Amino acid sequence: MRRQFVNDPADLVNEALEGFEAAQRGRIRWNRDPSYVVRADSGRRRGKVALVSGGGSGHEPLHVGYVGPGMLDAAVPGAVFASPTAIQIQAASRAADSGGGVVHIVKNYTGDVLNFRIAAELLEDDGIRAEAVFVDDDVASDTGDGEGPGRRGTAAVIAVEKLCGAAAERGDDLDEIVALGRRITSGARTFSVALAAGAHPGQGRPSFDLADDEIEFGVGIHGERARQRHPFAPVRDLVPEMVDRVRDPLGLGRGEHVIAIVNGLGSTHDLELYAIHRELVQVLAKEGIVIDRALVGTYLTSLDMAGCSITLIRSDDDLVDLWDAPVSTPALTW
Amino acid sequence: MRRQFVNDPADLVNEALEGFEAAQRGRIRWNRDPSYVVRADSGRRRGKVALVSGGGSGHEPLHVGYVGPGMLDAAVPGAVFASPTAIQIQAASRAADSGGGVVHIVKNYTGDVLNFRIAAELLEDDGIRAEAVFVDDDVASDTGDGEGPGRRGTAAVIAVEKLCGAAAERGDDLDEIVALGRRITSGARTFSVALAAGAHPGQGRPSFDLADDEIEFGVGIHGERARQRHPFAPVRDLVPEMVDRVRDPLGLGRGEHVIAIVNGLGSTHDLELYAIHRELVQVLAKEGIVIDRALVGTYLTSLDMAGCSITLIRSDDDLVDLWDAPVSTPALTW
Amino acid sequence: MTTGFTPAQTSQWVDGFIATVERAEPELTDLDRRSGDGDFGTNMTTALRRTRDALVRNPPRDLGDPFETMSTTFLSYSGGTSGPLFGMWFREFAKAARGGEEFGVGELTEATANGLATIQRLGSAKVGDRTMVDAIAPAAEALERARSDGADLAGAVDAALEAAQRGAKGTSELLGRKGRSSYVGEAALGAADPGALTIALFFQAARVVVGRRSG
Amino acid sequence: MTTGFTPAQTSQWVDGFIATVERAEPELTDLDRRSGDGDFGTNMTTALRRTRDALVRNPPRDLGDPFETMSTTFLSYSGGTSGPLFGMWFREFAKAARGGEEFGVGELTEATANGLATIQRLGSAKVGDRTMVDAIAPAAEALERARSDGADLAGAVDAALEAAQRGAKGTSELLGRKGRSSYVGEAALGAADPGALTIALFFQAARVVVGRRSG
Ligand SMILES: Nc1ncnc2c1ncn2[C@@H]1O[C@H](COP(=O)(O)OP(=O)(O)O)[C@@H](O)[C@H]1O
Ligand SMILES: Nc1ncnc2c1ncn2[C@@H]1O[C@H](COP(=O)(O)OP(=O)(O)O)[C@@H](O)[C@H]1O
Ligand SMILES: [Mg+2]
Ligand SMILES: [Mg+2]
Ligand SMILES: [Mg+2]
Ligand SMILES: [Mg+2]
Repeated sequence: MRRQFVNDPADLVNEALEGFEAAQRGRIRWNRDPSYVVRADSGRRRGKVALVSGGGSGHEPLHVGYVGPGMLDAAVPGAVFASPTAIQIQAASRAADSGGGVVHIVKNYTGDVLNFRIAAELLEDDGIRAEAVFVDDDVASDTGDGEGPGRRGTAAVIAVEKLCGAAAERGDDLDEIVALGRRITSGARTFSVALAAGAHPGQGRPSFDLADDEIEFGVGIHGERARQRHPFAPVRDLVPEMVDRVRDPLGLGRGEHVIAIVNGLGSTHDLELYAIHRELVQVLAKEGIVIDRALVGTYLTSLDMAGCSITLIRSDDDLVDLWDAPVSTPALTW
Repeated sequence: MRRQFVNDPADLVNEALEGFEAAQRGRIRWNRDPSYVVRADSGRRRGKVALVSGGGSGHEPLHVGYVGPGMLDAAVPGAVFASPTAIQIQAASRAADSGGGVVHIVKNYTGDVLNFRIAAELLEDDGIRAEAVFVDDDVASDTGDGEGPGRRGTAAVIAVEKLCGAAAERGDDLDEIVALGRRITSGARTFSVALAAGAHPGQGRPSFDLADDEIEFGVGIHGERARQRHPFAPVRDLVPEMVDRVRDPLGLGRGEHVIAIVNGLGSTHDLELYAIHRELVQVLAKEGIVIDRALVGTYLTSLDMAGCSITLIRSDDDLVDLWDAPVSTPALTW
Repeated sequence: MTTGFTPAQTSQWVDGFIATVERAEPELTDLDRRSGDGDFGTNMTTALRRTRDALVRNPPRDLGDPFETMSTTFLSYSGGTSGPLFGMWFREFAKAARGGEEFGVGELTEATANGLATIQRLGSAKVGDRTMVDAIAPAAEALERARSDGADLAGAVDAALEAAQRGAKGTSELLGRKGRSSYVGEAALGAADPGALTIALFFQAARVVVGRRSG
Repeated sequence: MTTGFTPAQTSQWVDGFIATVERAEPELTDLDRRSGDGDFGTNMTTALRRTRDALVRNPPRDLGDPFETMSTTFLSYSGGTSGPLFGMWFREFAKAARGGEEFGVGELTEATANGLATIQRLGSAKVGDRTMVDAIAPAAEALERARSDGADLAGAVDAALEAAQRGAKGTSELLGRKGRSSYVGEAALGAADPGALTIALFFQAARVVVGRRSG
């Protein structure tokens, strides 16, 4: 039986957002209804393209933790693992817009895609241009047949938000940022594994059970099981296999450069994440792939899942500059 | 059965430190033997007092995540939940010293106290002055009789490292920083609770079991059980009780100011931590206690324990200035 | 002969739709249980209850207000796939009605055609994919025909209702190709698509209002 | 009559100590199991094995080097409470010996007295608290007495050994007041404190060297 620190689980997201706003001391404003989180200084710099992302809650610090200078202008949280509504997205986009239009950064899930698309149509009537970057980096959901909802979106969205955020700060226009976001996405792939599923707030059981000697291999971030199970193995065996999955579809070869994200999916400890990163460094070094930049930590969760993902993003000098540009948000600052 | 992403559990700490160093891209250097982590630019500013902390591993991001400008100059990691040795501490302190002497920030546990004290004696022979600030904020371990090892050290150490780090940056001398650290500590208390214990790397079972309807009330950060169990309760009931425990020994009254830390002990989700912070804000508002600054997140862990702690630190204008001063470390930056 | 719904009547239409769907909730939920995840009825009634509340708080003043309110409520509060699609469906009715005096055959035909286009653009379902499109598309065709035939309002509504009902019933023989029913395959055969049925209930509510006036 | 340990003899003393403790490991571990957490023997032998390795890699050149090496190894690698305390204990022997030609009664007395002071400063255990102090304190007293009585090296070592052994044995009747044995209370009665016994083994190793030479 898993338990959480909650009152009524149905109130958790709103109570958390209220606490989140209080902790940010005025740097960020939470609008309760429709619910969205926005930079307190948003709209100040006329003409800056606004970046808005969102999706189900339960993935914190994603997305609300990435609102701030150098990254998102607004984030739109849905219920746990459920898309925000089009009206929330529309309201957040209106609040974030400074006249330069809005870029929606959307993880590729049916509900999110639908609601962000609708919001864009509503915004058109408001005279605000909104264009979407759909992030679909999860190789485990690649059916290869072009049918169905396509690859899911996962940790690459952090890089898209960071890099496009930096581009918006430096004054890139809407079309440039959308093109950048799509370029990053097309060069990004992620593979996720889990040792234990997370448990929904208020629910006693994790969303699936796993035998002691199994790893969920290619897991999703909403409690979806993977298509494959893998025998439990030390990270020195696991990481090379994960790297294979992401490197092959990208066609990464010797001498090429990447930005790497080693992400914990909830309850995986920093000690483990850093040990995984060590393996990643060794595997890529052996293959002659250069890590330009790395982010190692808990940046996108699936509640308290014990799991991790490895993301590789094809990199170049422009992306490295954007990566290094200052960012100042609750969950990512440099 | 709990499992982790590891190779040989005995190698985990060193492998993690290697990965950690790689991810920091030269801002931080890990010395393998004796093991310590040090700012790459340490020793550059002659005369700056060096801040060194350390303790058992398994509490990450504490302490290695707090090495950097505005906070620690070096951190000394022991094995999981075991003190670093005196020789490690001596070596780290030598590497960190810039001629201004060294302040040791030490959580109050027998092993840590012993080894840091010994290190200070060894350093004396090296001609380096080292003074310790022992942090003992955990009210649950207060026997009140002045006997035994005294109150344990826990999350207040983050504030001591941050605030003393800022004081060192602005040029305070060793005696001033030690006095500051002791002043912060004497005005700081923490209370911790857990819904589930963490599991040692490679060990199948958490360090204790808990019935579904129980909360470990006053838990330690090394898998020690609490002296009390508490019936499972919503955070609206739990938080006021936790606040009572920390406020009473501090004698905090209406109109007084605090810095608050709401800390996750491992697998507690940000949604929960922010919901807890919301309750804290409400309780303190009702009592007329002013929160000058708040830190809400996972800053000191006990492996993957499902738990949280609330720390209150008596605050004033000087502490707020030091709190707001820039800090740039892997785990805390603003 | 009626020429169009008055503002009072668009209100009655929406009120009637809400009541009908609430009565059908258990049946709709059951159908979604057989072909999806069983939350269709809840998704609908949650949003519709909020529509009712909103209409009480801000009584409609314009011909299009009842549709507008319903659209916003669905777009604001509905979680499922059908919710935002219905929100955009009602929005086309609001647009066609906005500022007008009467909601006639022309407006009805236009709203239905635009609703179909919007839902297909957003959800990319084709006829035969076992979705609400299987009710909307025949209704849109029937309305185009009624309009070019010069049918009166009652005749046009009757034609749309009949076509939507036929389309909705027909979904029980279809294999799902969009939405959750695409995951359950043959298991859904024999059960109609709840989204398509709800479209038919929408035209049925219109029929009741038209009948009431002409009767 | 011997005046002091030569550099070769301090080496023999340390080597002998390592061997004795390794032989006694099961017994020491068992005693720690009865009064603590059962890791005493491992804590000792891990550090002592590293001392042996370090002495092979860097053979002692100075009278104090064997103690110095053992001190550093204990301070570098031992996890338990006893490890760093022993590290500081050996360090006083290294300090007293450093640079000298012989380790005589004066040095022995001084090192033991300083070791006692250091261990009490660091661990704040008093005589009777059931720790290594219960072996060190009587040894220190015995050495003071031997020195003022003008005893020779063998006599002084004998006196220290006898006092340490008596103190160590006596701990089996004491209730723990420092370290882990303070948690187990009466359960430890009848078992001697392993830290105190190890101090006795240290003097016993000295006795063997002195005996060998004088014998
Ligand atoms: N792509 C689509 N286009 C149009 N209608 C769809 C589509 N996908 C699903 N639907 C409709 O949505 C209904 C299911 O709605 P609902 O239960 O609210 O959504 P969910 O499947 O997300 O639980 C189906 O009966 C179908 O009519
Ligand atoms: N405060 C103290 N001062 C001196 N010696 C102590 C003290 N606490 C413990 N000891 C000694 O340490 C020994 C236990 O060592 P060890 O097993 O390595 O430590 P731990 O109790 O941490 O496992 C005891 O037998 C006792 O002689
Ligand atoms: Mg459904
Ligand atoms: Mg659903
Ligand atoms: Mg022991
Ligand atoms: Mg021990």
